[in-house]
Amino acid sequence: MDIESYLKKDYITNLLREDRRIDGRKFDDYRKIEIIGNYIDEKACGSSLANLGDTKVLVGISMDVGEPYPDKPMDGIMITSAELRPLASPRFESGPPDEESIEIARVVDRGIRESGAIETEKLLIGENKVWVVFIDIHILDHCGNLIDAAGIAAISALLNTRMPKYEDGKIIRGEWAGKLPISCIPIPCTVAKIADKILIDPNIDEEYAMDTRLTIATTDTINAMQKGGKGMLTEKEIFDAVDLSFRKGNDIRRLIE
Amino acid sequence: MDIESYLKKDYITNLLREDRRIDGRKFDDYRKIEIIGNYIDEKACGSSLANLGDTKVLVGISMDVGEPYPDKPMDGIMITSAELRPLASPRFESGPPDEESIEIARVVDRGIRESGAIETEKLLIGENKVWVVFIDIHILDHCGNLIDAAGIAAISALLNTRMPKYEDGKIIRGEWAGKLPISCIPIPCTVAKIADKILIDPNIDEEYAMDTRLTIATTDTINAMQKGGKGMLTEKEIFDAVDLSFRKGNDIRRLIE
Amino acid sequence: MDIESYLKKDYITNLLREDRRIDGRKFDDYRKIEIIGNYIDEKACGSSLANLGDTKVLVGISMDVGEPYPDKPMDGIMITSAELRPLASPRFESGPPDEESIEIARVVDRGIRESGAIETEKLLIGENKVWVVFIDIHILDHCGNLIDAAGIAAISALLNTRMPKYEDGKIIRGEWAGKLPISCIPIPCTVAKIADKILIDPNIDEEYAMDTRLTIATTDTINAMQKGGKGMLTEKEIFDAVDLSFRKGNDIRRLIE
Amino acid sequence: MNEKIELIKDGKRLDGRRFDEIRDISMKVGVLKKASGSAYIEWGKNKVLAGVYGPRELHPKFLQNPTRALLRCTYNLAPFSVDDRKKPGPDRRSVEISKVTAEALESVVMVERYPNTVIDVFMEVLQADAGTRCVGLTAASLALADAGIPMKDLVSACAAGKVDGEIVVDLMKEEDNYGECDLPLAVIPRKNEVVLLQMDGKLTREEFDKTYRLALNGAMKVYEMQKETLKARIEHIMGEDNGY
Amino acid sequence: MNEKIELIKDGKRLDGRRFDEIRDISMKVGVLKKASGSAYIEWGKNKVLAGVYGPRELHPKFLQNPTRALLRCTYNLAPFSVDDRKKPGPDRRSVEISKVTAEALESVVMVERYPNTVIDVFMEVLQADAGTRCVGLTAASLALADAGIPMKDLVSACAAGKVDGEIVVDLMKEEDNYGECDLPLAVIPRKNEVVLLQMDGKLTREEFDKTYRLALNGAMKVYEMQKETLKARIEHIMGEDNGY
Amino acid sequence: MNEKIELIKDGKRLDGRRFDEIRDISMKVGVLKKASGSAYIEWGKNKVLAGVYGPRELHPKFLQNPTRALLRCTYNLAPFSVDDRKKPGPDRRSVEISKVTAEALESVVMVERYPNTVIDVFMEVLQADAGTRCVGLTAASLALADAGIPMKDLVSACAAGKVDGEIVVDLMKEEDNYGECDLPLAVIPRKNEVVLLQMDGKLTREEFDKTYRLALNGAMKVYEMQKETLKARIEHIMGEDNGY
Repeated sequence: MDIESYLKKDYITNLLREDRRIDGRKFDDYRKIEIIGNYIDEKACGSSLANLGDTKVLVGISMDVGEPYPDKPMDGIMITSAELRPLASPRFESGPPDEESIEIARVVDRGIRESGAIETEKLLIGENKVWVVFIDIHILDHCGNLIDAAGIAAISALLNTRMPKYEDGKIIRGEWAGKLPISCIPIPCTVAKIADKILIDPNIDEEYAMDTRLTIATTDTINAMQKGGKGMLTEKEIFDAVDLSFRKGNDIRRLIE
Repeated sequence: MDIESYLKKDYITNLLREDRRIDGRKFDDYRKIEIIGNYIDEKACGSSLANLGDTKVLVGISMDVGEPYPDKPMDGIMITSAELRPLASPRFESGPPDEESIEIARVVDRGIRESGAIETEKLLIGENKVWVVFIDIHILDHCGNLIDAAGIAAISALLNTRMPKYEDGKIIRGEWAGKLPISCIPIPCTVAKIADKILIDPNIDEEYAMDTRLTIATTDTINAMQKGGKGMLTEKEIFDAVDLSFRKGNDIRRLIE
Repeated sequence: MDIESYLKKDYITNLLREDRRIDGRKFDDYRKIEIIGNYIDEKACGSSLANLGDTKVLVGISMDVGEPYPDKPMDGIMITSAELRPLASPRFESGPPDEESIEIARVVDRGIRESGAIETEKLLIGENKVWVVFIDIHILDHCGNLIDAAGIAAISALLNTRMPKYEDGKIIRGEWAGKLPISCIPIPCTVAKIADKILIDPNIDEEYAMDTRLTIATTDTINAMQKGGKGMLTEKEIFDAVDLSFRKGNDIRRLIE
Repeated sequence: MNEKIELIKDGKRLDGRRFDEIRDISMKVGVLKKASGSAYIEWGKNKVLAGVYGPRELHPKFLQNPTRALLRCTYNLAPFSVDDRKKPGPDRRSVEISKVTAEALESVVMVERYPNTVIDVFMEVLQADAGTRCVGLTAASLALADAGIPMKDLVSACAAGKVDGEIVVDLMKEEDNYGECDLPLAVIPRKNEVVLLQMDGKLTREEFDKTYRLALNGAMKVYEMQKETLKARIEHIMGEDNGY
Repeated sequence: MNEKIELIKDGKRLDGRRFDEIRDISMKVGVLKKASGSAYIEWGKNKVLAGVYGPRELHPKFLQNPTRALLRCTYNLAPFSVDDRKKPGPDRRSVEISKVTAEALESVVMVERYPNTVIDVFMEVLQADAGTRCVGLTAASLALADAGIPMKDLVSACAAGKVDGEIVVDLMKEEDNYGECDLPLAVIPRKNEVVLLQMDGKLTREEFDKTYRLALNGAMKVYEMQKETLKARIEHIMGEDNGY
Repeated sequence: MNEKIELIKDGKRLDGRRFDEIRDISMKVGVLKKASGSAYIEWGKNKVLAGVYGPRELHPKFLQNPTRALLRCTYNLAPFSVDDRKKPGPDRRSVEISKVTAEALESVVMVERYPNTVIDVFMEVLQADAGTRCVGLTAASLALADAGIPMKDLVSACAAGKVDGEIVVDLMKEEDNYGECDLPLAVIPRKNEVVLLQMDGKLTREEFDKTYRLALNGAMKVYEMQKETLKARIEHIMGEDNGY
């Protein structure tokens, strides 16, 4: 971390001691959320671009036919990947997924998978043949809180996903047969801890300054949690974060529906 | 680039201003071309060693049975790879193909593929089973103009390629059943631009000095073009190069036949 | 090599000139050999932990069903891999197998394979279906002579390997159907050459000091040999090593049975 | 070429275009916050985003050139940008396009002004429908301008090719798949010099002449749009300044 | 969840445990010769070995931090540690566990005392039966203590979850596979602060409360065993010293 | 060993050789322009090219040894050198052969004369028919001599083995595939010391003795040819000089 970052961290911390955030938001405010569905209208089965303030994450859904996992022979498969594209941040480099992109993909995946959002039991095609749903998270501009932006874009994209037509053992590209069955809308909500304050949707400056973060993905239950970063959390902070994530999850869900 | 290279570049450029090349050739002269067919006589299905002056490129052809591409279910497959073996130049290193070897392989591939030189429609074996033709370009001594040497070696090797015998769903190694069907002889021809002069078959010193190059692969038509290197080309230079490549292509084709 | 290593090397060499080893052993003594069979009792099909002094190597056997090699369609397959886990030595790093681990795996593999210890002809399941035996060598503490420790752990593990139950085209994990058929017990024995002395089972300090080594795996015949390291061996040294390896092989075989 | 598709009907192309008509194009610059410069182009069904970082220090040090900046390009197809999902990571086609794109841009960027540094240009194809290397290069040149990196001129690109025996400009996907030839071209418009030229297919000497000219015309139209886009951007920024 | 398995029967779990009962655990430290510190834990059917190297110089140099040591964790599943052989090399799950483990340990290790260095922590899962990240982290914290690296406290870990509708502590394999939720937790026991928390499954707000508390209790029991283990080790070493 | 092949018939081998007869060998040096030294050997159906670069500076720097040169060998099978195409890139067999080859050459090359440098030896197997590691090592030692790198002696190699119960020298492909044992050997001929020794198969103590001696004899014949080749090369160069 360079000098500028240190000074900014100091500045952010001092402001927070006076209960103020660097961009003027309240502790439980998200930045402006903008969702553009069907962004990749011609080629992808589903897609959505989510802007969280200046953070830009594009999720595209591809569908293919494959073999089911041996322990779930009647269920479709979902595979979530994330790429921190190098134009999104001066820190990112081309190359295979690093631990940061793996964490984003896995936390988003758990929220969707554990809530049962994709009705995988409806994705059986025939013996040993099921639909495979690829959720590809493409980070385009990294201005903080990638997990929430990715999670919001992912479930939005799934909601507009069309099933490709399948005939005589082949996918007919460009023709469609109904929508991907989705049962619920899991929303990840990330709180950051900075200077013993708990605040929501950290922007990139706040991320540099934060001690730790906790992401909680909810539907009507909790479906996934992930603490990230080096710091510690007290019990009270965790329980407060859980309450906050249920509340904000509801707000965002209304935006998407 | 070290001092020696700079001086040599200067020397080459000055000579060219007097319309002279460093090795005394005319602008439209190739170095001595020597082609040794069936170099890997016992193991490869086809092979050829091409010497372009001191440049040495060996191409071997292997054949295997595989699945056709879904969009061309009745056609055989060709796959071209190039390896800049590290003994060929102090600059080369062991490792996966870099952009230089990928470019060589792809330009040679396009010349052969687009001219329809390999009659892939005759390589169907049975349902979902076709011959796969591997063209492996092995660069052994890099003294300039690798693309032309590789392209000449590749088509020469294809011309002497034998089809392995195929019985009861298996390849019988060491036994043969006729020749690989080849319909025409595409020849790549590379011109270099140095000090606003257009010359053919640059040697390695001329490659260091050159601004840019243009490769054109021809049969009775143009089948592939590739500009390489940082410089610019005028319209006139491009059209002159096209004429030159048709003319030299014919000369070399006669050598091979 | 740092100063400490140089001094130790000197010390070891000088001792050997007086016919003494750094840890007081005779030239033809192994360190204490301890073998704990079935170490991974619940998950692996077979396993064994071998301690050679402070050297610790764990071998686990996994079995799966696969296709036979085309040239041996009726025989099961064995695949040997070695990982120098980074906790075993400050020199090891995470990553794909390097030449050191590849050599260990291949020498151990040759001793087992060439002696016919695994009766692969009894591992046919059905048409184009055979058992695949994975021998995974896990180096946990590197205090010298990894090849012998790995070879001893490997054959010990094979001796306690159970065959998984196989029904209706599927492996039933956790249920067993008899033992893996083993016909003989190949033992690798490594001699080191230091200061023109030939000694057995070099510890890690002796390995730093040694000129070269020779590993010989025996049953009632020689099944594998491997010279390693930069130095030279005379004919006499080689023949002495062969005799030694037969003798020590018998001693260790008795320990295992 | 197994299934025959009629690509030209009554003198018109599949999407109703004339032979010398390029697809609809819209361009934007300054679309990303983090990148030093950025551009976004929709060109037919293609959607391409370009971002630039640098000049910035180059690591490892032995790659540094004391006489000039390294210009590094990365062309990437998003997994969902094509009908059949593309596995992430560079393939041989992407590596080749990245190479010829970098070589094309080197002709205009004043790399000698920034010794020892690297200028990174990233092209993200979000939706692909033939001609993406031309779209990517056009966007990259806008993003470099947006980043304020000194250039002698813009680079403008367009393809032409042969379809059902006719020479046409700016091939769309079906024309590229089932056509007889594709020739992408990029020029420095003010000097009319060529910085990128590739071709595959079958063209006689005469057809090549015609194809080349159609591609050049297309690139010139693209150049006009690029200038418009940058002009609008500058006016927008100036407008913002006046607001202070 | 395709085959139904009855995980709770007559108020007991498959292996006879009560809902709040952790599996049998045995711990040892100083088990490796080469490593600076090491620990071995058998926890139910899990067998995990941890080894520590460092603080040692960090290469390449540009990774060095002049204000602190880098703490690097590597979690690895042996190929034979699971029913179906695991291909060697890190997968995405291992990378994630390595990351959250390193973050958990950074809270207690006094990294600022060793600028420019790296402390490497390796966790080798030799046999896996659910909960391995908790076992690995617990062993890693013992190995760090064994290496004499200054720490504010140990880190102690345990999971809890939901199985057949009941909240239970320390899930074994079958409970993990067929249960409804798993929540691994790691704490700094003396300050009662959380350094690792993950969860997947379905829990209501009230169930979360209960699950959290069961995991915390488990971790506290683990902490007592860790202290016992280190105490025994010190007494053993002291005993050896007296022997001189 | 599934299909039985009769490898010895009427006391002769498949290709008519006696048990102690090596295959036809031809050697050339100075065959490449760019390499510092090079050699090409045809040995039976084997065709192997070797090239040497160096001593040259070694990067990255931390690999440099201030007391000696690093000798690095790379053995590579061309894709078309074997019946079934070999995928490009090193496999485990190539890595092992590269290792034992480097160790064999280190015994003769005076590496201590070139501290901090690397000497790179590349062996390209263009056609393979058993015994390629012996051919490669023999060629590598010629290429080093051709490069003018000081050596104590050449390295000469040959294999022997057991085929249909008979001990024979220099196995060809069929003998290697269907035989009972293969033992490659490399020596420093003048000192009669062994620098490479590998073996796999089944040999009694007495058979080993006989196999070893046959391989040694083969290597000595190879040594004579190596000396001839270098002598001819020197005369050729001297002759050229006289031409001035």
